[in-house]
Amino acid sequence: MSFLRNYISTVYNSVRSLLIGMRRTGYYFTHHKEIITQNYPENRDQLNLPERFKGEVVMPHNDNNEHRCTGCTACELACPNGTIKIITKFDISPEGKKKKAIDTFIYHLELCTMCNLCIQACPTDAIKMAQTFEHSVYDRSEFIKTLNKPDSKLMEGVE
Amino acid sequence: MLTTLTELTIVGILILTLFAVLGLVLVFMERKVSAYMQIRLGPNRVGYKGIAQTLADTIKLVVKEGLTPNGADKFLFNLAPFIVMFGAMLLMAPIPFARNSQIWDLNIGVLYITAVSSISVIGILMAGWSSNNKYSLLGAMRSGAQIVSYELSAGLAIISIVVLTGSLKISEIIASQETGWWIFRGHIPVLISFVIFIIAVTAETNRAPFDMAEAESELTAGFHTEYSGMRFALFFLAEYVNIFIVCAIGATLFLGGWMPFHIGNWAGFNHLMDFIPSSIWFFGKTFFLIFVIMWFRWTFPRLRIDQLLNLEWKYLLPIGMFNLLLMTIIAIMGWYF
Amino acid sequence: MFQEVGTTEMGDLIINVGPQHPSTHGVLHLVITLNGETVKKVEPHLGYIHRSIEKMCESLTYRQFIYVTSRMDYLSSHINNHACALIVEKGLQIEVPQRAQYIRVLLDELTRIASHQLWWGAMAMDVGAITPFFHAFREREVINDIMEQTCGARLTMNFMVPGGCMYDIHPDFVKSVKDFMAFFRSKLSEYDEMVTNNPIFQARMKDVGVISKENAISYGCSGPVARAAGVVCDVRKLSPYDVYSQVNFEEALETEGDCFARYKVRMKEMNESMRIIDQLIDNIPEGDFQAKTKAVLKLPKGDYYTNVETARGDFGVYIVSEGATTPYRIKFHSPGFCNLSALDHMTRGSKIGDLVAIMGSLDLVIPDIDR
Amino acid sequence: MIQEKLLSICPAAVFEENTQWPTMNIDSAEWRKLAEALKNENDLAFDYLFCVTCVDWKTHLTMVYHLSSTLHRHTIVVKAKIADRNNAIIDSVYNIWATAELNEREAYDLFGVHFTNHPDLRRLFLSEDWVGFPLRKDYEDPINMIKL
Repeated sequence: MSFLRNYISTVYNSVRSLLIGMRRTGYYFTHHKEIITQNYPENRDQLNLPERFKGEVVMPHNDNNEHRCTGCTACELACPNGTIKIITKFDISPEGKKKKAIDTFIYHLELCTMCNLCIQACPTDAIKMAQTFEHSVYDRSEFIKTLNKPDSKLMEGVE
Repeated sequence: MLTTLTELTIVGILILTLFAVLGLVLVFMERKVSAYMQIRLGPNRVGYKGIAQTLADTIKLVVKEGLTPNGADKFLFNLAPFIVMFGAMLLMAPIPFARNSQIWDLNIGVLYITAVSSISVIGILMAGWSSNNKYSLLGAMRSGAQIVSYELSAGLAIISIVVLTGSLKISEIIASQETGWWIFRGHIPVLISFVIFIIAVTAETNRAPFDMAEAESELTAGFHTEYSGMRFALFFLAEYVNIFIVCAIGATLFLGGWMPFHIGNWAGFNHLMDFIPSSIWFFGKTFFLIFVIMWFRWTFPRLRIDQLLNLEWKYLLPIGMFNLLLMTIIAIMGWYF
Repeated sequence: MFQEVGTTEMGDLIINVGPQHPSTHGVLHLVITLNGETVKKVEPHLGYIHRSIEKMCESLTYRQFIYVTSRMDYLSSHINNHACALIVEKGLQIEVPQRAQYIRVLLDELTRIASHQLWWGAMAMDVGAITPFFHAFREREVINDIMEQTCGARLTMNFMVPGGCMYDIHPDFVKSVKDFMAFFRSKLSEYDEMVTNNPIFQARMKDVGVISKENAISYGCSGPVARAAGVVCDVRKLSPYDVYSQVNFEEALETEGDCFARYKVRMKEMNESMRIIDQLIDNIPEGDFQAKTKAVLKLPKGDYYTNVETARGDFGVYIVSEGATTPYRIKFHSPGFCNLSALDHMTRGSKIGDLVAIMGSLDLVIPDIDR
Repeated sequence: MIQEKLLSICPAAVFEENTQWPTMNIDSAEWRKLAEALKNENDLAFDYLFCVTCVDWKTHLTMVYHLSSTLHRHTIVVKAKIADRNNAIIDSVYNIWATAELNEREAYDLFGVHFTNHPDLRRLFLSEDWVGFPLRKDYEDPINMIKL
């Protein structure tokens, strides 16, 4: 007799908890406001990434086309995988002194792991992380970027 | 002679069209149902609200290359999807889609259905064996064991209705539900056999939680692992058409088929119900059952093969047999409404 | 019940599961010997995602090598980073500010919850229920947003540096964590409704993949896999690091050692993690988030070992230093590697469906195994 | 106390000073004997092998075993020196700690240490036909990404 009771209670309990599970999916089937899918790219304008998001390394320039990079190569040394390559040149200052400055700041986006170590290493806050994330391009060579704009200069007062 | 042939051709073409449309609708329905249950949006890009998505998928499948593996038995490999498809098509014959709209009202309709529905397993076994792939083989063997055992329960559940109506003819079974559907008139035993029927046909059509034959997390795609392109599409279509057919049978036997919702001798109410066309009643019931089966799929985990067979032999079959006994007593004593 | 190891008889099937297979969660390749549906032997073939991180680290400085460890067990990248930061701090005897310790532990526990959520979804998917996967991702998404807000990345944060954290927490951090906790608590009952109490799920999990306590120790299992067999092995309890010694929490233990016990352990761990977060979130002390460190870090000559409790188990870092700026030899002891070595033992004589369930319950992350 | 006990088993062992855990240096020939004692002696009972490391010292190899006991909660580090680098041989301990089986295969794969009596000593990560042992200090990668 106890066998029969066990048998029936097993069947009853199983069916009951299965129905509870079905109630949950049924709830979501009828409650469409719970849907969490985002319609990308339609919602591209509403996307706001947090300011700390690590998208790619950029070098901000001000209105006078000046940047803050002194070419000290601290970022190049800090980078674990050779993403940054700085080519320096020597400018002759008006007083006739030779001064080190960057010629090109090469950044390999395809090698970058967004570890943020270069930004931490930079003594003059010349580079920062941008919030871009749509990086795909058709040709790999487009990943190799020069961060300083043409004819840009070092900002006054940055050592 | 010629007119008969023309008629048959036209009917055949119509059935094929119905097949294609059904497949498209059901695939779209499944994708939307699953999406909403999974708090997603589902297809919403092609056409209005994504309606043309399945059409686009079909076009993709048709233009895709159909590969045949080198080690495969070419003849059986190519034949298998068609066998599965034939099985599904043959089942279409005795199903009444609306009042007086039945392709072939043969007098052993129920027997015909139970007999023909087991043909598709031959196709699945063929596909699994001829693919020369171990995953396919395992899937096919599982499918064989599963369909053979669940056929019993489905048969017992169907017989309980036959016992009540005393006829194997589909049109008579529907006519007997003039005063109310069996599920309401036959007390708890009919309810139990309805539940058993739904579980058994879910297993028979290889749907989750009984999708052992294709269990994607175990056997990648089971018996149709090696199929691609149009032949894969045939398997896919046959799966959905099979679901439609078993749900149509369930609706016909238990929910009165095209018969509107009637209550005993409330003539006024019954007339009101008759205003709704019989085809809407039929498709409404069928799609409701299809929805329930999809609901199962998107809620439950999959059983293991031995648990699957345990469920059949230890639970469904004994309950079904006992239920049939009860049903016979009820039928003899006339204790139904 | 099952034949001896390695005997392949007529009629046995040898099947390659992976490297491209839906249930191996990555590029794990298993060669399984089957007798019908019964698994006779499982042999893992590794290396499809081996990047030789140990060799790479030999040429990276003590600041640089931390980011690489995020790529190992990417689901508990914070905790891996934490271990690396700890070992450098231990070698250089850096005193980490209290605030940094609190932030680290908070982020660790959030990572653990996120990892277990993903595991929960993947576990359900392995046994065939696809819907829970999406529900799990809904909750995990909130944690990812918190991580993005504070650390700037969703998966490979690289937030820990020797001596503390890279940044201070975001001003909204406390509020968003509290919001998440309330949200997650309201959803936890769904986890039980959808999966835990489901009779099919229980039938699939109970008495499957049983490992005894002795074997779990012998196979070097750690984390939820060992705790489900009754082995006391929570590093947070045995050798507490940072502020773990100051918080109250229980080590989740079960004794059955089967898949369902592992499931229960992880579910309990999520609750315990929430308890830890509750205790810490309101009491983050003011102060520095980073200790002053030298620009160039050099570990004194000698060897160092530190282990932490990741979401998968005991993650150890062993450094042999020659006093240079880079480690002479670095070894990462990953929990997944040892847990995988027990897979063959667990699956003997079970069905193919069980193999998938067992792999799911081990919560393997393949880059963690391959390193 | 453990030190004395261990010295009685393995008199040639040298203990290191100022380490996190007791660290003993032994010769690779003594490893098997010591391992059995470590596992089976009741007051040692080191049943949990949690890290197997091989270190290449350019002149010789060292196998480092981190062991702890789930019973007594003590930890020991055993460093077994393999003097012959070109023909590195040490006894396998897979039947003492089951986890060693896979860990030793890893050490074989990356360092070329041959474990005698190992049931299944094959490459683990690399392909069967790989030449050389990549984590050794003198290994030269034919395709060197850094120099490219």
